[in-house]
Amino acid sequence: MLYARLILMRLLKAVVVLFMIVIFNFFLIQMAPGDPAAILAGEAGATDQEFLRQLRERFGLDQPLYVQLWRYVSGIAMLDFGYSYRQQMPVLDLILARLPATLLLTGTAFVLSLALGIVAGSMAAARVKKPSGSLIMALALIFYATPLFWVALMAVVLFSVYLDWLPAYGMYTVGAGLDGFALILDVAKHLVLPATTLALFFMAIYTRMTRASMLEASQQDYVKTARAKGLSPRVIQRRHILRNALLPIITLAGLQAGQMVGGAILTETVFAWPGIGRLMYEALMQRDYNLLLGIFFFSAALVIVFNIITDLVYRLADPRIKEGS
Amino acid sequence: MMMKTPLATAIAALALTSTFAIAEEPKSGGTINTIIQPEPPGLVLGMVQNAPTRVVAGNIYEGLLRYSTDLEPMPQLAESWDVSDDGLTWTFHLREGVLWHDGEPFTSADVVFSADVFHRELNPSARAVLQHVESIEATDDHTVVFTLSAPFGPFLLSFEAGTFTMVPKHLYEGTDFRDNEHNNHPIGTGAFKFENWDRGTVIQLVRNDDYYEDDLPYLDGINWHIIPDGASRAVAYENGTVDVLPNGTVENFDIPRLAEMDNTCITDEGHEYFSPFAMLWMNNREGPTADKRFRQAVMYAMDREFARDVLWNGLGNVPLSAFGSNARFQNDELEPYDHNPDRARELLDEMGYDGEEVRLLPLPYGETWTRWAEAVQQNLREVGVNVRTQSTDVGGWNQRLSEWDYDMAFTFLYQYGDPALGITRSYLSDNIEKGSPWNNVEGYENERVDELFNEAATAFPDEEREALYHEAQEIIHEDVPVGWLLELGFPTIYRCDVKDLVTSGVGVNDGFKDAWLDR
Amino acid sequence: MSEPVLSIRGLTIALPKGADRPYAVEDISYDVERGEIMCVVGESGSGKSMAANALMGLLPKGVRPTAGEVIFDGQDLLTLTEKQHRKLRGLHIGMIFQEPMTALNPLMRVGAQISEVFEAHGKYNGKERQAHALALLEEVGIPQPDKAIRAYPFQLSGGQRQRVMIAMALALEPKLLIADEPTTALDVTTQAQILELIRDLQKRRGMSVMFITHDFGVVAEVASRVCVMRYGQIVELGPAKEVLENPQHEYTRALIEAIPSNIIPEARGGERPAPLLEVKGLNKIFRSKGGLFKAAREVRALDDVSFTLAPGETVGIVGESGSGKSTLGRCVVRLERPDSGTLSLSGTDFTTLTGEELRRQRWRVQMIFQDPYASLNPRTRVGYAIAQGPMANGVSRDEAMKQAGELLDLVGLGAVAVDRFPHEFSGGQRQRIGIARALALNPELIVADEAVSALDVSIQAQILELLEDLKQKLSLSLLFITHDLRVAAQICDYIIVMQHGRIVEQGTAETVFLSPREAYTRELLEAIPGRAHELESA
Amino acid sequence: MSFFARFAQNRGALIGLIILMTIILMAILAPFLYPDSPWRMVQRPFLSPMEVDGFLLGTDTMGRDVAAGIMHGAWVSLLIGLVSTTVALAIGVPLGAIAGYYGGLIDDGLMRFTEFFQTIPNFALAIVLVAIMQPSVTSIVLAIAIVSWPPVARLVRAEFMSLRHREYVEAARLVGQTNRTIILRQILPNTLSPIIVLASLMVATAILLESALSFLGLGDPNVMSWGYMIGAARTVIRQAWWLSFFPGFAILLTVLALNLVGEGLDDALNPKLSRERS
Repeated sequence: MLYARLILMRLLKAVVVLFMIVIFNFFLIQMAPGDPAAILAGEAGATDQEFLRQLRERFGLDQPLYVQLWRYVSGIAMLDFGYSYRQQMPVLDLILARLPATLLLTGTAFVLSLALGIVAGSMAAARVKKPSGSLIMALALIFYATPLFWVALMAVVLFSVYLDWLPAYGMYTVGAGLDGFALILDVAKHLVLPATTLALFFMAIYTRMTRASMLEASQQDYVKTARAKGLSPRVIQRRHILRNALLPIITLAGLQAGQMVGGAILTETVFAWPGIGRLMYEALMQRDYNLLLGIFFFSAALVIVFNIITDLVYRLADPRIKEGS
Repeated sequence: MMMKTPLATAIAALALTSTFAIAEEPKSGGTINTIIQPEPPGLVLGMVQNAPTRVVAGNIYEGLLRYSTDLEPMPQLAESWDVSDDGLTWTFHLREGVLWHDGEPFTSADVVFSADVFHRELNPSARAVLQHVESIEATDDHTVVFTLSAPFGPFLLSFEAGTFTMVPKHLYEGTDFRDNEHNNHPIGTGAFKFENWDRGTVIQLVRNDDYYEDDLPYLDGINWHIIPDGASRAVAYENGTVDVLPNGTVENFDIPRLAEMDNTCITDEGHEYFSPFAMLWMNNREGPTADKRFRQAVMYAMDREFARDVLWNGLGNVPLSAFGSNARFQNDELEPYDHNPDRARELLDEMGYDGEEVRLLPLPYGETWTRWAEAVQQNLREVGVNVRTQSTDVGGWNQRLSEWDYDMAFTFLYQYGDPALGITRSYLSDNIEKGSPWNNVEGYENERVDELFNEAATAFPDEEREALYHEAQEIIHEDVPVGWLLELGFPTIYRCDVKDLVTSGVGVNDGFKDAWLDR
Repeated sequence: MSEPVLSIRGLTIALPKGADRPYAVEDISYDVERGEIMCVVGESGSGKSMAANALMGLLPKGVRPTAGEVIFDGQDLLTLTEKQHRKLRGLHIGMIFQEPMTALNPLMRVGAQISEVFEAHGKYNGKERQAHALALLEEVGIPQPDKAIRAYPFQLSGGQRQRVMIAMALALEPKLLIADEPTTALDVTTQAQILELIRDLQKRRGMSVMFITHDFGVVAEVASRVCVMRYGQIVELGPAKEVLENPQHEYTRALIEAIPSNIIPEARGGERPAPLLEVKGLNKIFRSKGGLFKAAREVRALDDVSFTLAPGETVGIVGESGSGKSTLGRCVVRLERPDSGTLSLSGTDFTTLTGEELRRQRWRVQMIFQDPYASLNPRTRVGYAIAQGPMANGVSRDEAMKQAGELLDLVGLGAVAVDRFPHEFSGGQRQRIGIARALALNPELIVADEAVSALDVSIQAQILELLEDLKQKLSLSLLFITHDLRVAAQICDYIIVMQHGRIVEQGTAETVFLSPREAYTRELLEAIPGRAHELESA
Repeated sequence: MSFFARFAQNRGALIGLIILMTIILMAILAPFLYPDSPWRMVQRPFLSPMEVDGFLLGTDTMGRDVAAGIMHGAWVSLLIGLVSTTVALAIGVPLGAIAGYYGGLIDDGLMRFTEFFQTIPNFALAIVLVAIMQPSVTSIVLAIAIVSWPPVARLVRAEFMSLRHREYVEAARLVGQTNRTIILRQILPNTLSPIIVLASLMVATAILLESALSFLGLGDPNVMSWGYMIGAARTVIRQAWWLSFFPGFAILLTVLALNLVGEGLDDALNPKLSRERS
């Protein structure tokens, strides 16, 4: 019951935040030079005033700004995100078609980075001041300091071009007509490079965080208690140190998960992954206002959902919060 | 640094061999994988005319005519045509037995609807031609007569599929064209039918089994892969995923490497109809660029051959003046603007250039153009021009040019075979109008030039036109309203076992209908 | 005499380089006999816990024994490997710590934490472990043990947590229990209960206890024998009674004397003059914000509190944690705003002042804080820290700095201290600086909030002496808040006992101590550790 | 122990400091060692490193000297990193200080505002801002600052919240100091250590962000930055590895060095506070 109420309240708050985001982005995008009509006209290779006037009227760009805003906001209230004139499709359809790909990519990268980061971080914490521990941290630091796109490029060159182990781009083999398990395997193969690339940076963050948090936790009194009980170091490490050290990592992971959507822009571009990160960049470049606003809306919604999940997980992990004391 | 790159030489050699190649017996079957970049906004030609749409939809839709690489008209939906002696009445005889992809017959009613209703409403480039047309009539099911108000020299060059697409009247008449449900599933008469568009991933076309030409097309289908990153596109060709790289799909710097791969052929044919011409808009209205001497200095300062050799792999041609080498009626007796920094400095001194900042707007179409802007920026700085490059995206570029808020800006324009279609639009003072980046953006006004160009457009026959155009070119050459950078050579890279890929002056836009795989 | 359970011989433990002395303990030897409670007493930094940590194998990193032996069960514990040590811990030696709040894993249920002990030593199966845990909780006297076993630590009070700790330490019936300051963090009544429990269990099980403490009162309560330590060395060792009654070493004597005596101060003065501070019907309720997922909670911190304080008088507010005594102090200095009631200072209503007006009146009431480490800005020179007050009230910088020097002199640090930073001073010295700061504005009233609680007993005595001295010199009016009845007894003229935000009893120090009217006051007084002993010796 | 001695105890931090000093030195010396514009086309394109004397790191797609670009780029990258961090601090510190010191409704309001910025993915917002303002050093700096101030505000707020009830702050209030004085003189100086540590990491992040923006073609076309060099070399990565390798390596080294220095500062300034960083 507590959860139901919590989720309900959080969703209400989310609606307010999303509303603010819609309005903020609406005005932000209005400030961009060049409107969609001009771009479409430009792309057409030939244009005249009549053509522009037609387009503007059609997109409602001839209306005063407040009318445009009102139309947009009232549309969203009914889950109508408008129409992408550039792509000639309703925005909602476009986004929903791309969203699963992004969720798959970021979700995989998230799980991967979190799992590997925690494992590597715990290993480094257990080997503090030993060469192997320093090596893990040095690697984490290097992953952290390396530009994401650079790793992506290098990975393509190495694994796709020279080694030819993995496909370099796309989400599935076009025209192969695979289904069932074969398709899953195919998608999985395509997923390896982008997900790993995206995961590396975040893995570095989690590794460092886990180590710091575990070192911190290992200083706590209850660890001394556990040792005084005669528990083995492994049990102490896992049951007492790690469990407590995970709490701040949950919070951090919730924040970072949202940032992954941003990181996905680069990854999706390099690996031709058909997700909303790439769609966003294209929409921005083409001044596809409705689409861009829609993507902002969805990515903000994703961040909020991630945050709510984080909160719930935190609540599950930390009994103190549940009781509200 | 005068060097013809090895690549350019190789292409020349290839062109030679292909001319003498023994005609082989085409084989049927197989699907071609290629790339489309960027992803087109839509596939209904006539509604959208940008390059990627033309490339894909050119295989779905057809026009009345095609054009050879020499820009001679070839039959397509029109089997033959004739013109009255006064050049005013044009009669097209349509092919019989042509079916739309949904099984309805194609008739003269479709032509009248397309030209008179559909394109008049939606298509600015068709509108430019249609203003010379007084009436369009279907005299029977397979004959259409266009009556012009005055002779229009380039009229016969206007019927290419991209500009003058035939759309099905029975699906569009009486509807809101832009909201028509068939826009997502285009119906044409072409050799390939629309199958599937998985946005962000692939566009698939399949063979039109009911195509009117026997045995054609040879291919079972075409997959256009959508890969947003240039490096990934190159990889796609290298690892065999795709067989054809249309121009612009890989960065120029990748081309020499790809061209050296086994079983790889390369051609720069297939763009004769468009003859893309890169130019540097210079704002004739204000600032240093308003001074003729400054503009001449820019011409002398730029090392255009370096740009061609380094950035464009030696492909293309440094133009003499406003008319490209493919253009009709070129005046080739003009004095060329060579790379001559000293002369540029002299001219700047002469006009008393005081180091006022000049903004340079690159064309946001990829790396090559960015590098080119950097090269021009450096060329100009070295003769003492204070250049500041403004980075922008397509939206910003469009707006700046449409609002005339620029000093110098890169662009490229299609020439469409005839000066009256593609060239004079940039110099006629009638064409000075805010809101478009494709008209007389530089703001050049010269009454004599206007007169000569207008007369030349409607003069008949060609000898008369030539004299008028030559005189106009002399004036423009001296005034340098814009910088003439390069006639671009766009290479198409493909596996050598893809045969007969480029068979017309619009290249891969309609080429797949004849193409076949020798596998 | 049977063989001792534990025998420490010539133990020396080295500190890492850069520490303030080379050895944590140097050449110490003592035994813990079968069935006795051996108290190791010392102030902070005496090294009293070192031996215990060494024999448990729980020494901090970089600290290691360099000489001596620790014999337990016939083997030298210092030579054991980590693995062998592990077998010993929990099974043969149990240990409890000072901070019951942090010594339990916050994320594990109490039952599971107890069961872990069995698990660690491979005893019983899952079900049996739970049953045993339950039995243990019953034995240590936790109310509703069947519920407590499923509780998380945060759901228990401090005393209950310490009981859980004890249950854990005793789970496998070790021969030796090490209790490292187990009651220091507890309220006095809770402390008495825990001490009682330890004594009780020790007797019932016949085990030996090594009890580490800083408090001679506690020693008097529980010890069979005492080992007094200073600077890593043993200064005195002997039966508790002997040491307490007849301390041989000067240091031991000083320590015992430094415990604020429980002997009641003679009644001072007669009639109380017109009040300087008058508090009437003060109420304060703290509301935790009812968030999205928790109900709002209310804590009644002050419930209709009224009292007066006369000029030159020292009024003590005494109570356990949660009694509202600190809130009262904070209301008086107006760091908190009372919800209702009035608070007037020589006639001025202090309750409703806000903003700039309040800021300008603030000089009239100053405060001495509890924590000598937190009450001085680490980045501000001491002189400037004192001068800030006068400067904020319009005194020129030069004048204020000169005054600061004089004040430092007055509190016994010397005027040269003005240019030094707080970290260059010890805890007691910092508390002197805090006093100088409070005096700088020449306030009408000083509130001392647990001003000596964080200090070692010997330092405590010095500060109390200083306050007493200043009181005389400057005829200070003092509101003295403390949890320690012994301290209150020493300095206060008038005492107010608080519980749950209410005043339980108030009266002159003499009456409150000698003839308390309320049961709670009596309970408090009886819980004072060592009281029995002191009364005896008195 | 002196500050530097504590810092130098961390060997990584010392190495980081040396690298960082080298890079700063490069930035300072660039105009003297390579007086020509790094944009100047001086040799044949695509010279590999050391193929021709005087071109240690080779030439790029248009025959520009890569070494000159790296040297001049150091200045740009550091400048963008430092200025954007300064701007982010100028936004985040006051907001966090006010929210943390006053609490209550002010805090609620400011934190909602901060959360709002954190709800939009950083990089996405940065791209949109740069695209809207049109790429230039100013717009890039502003965009980076706008997306990176929220963590500063949160950190400062957390510090203020923990410090505002410290006894010395209450003492300052009791002696009648004004809120302004308390914020500026009592609390702020004590929050500086974690802020400095965070700032050193932010400079690193800003350099990474700038390079990512440049990679997408959103860099300032008038200055030679490392991000620009990688972005420009990306299309030729296959035939000229050194073009993206050297600037990429320079970024890696700088970011690495800044992180190491940050860790060293953390150790030296607040041995106990590191946990409060998130």
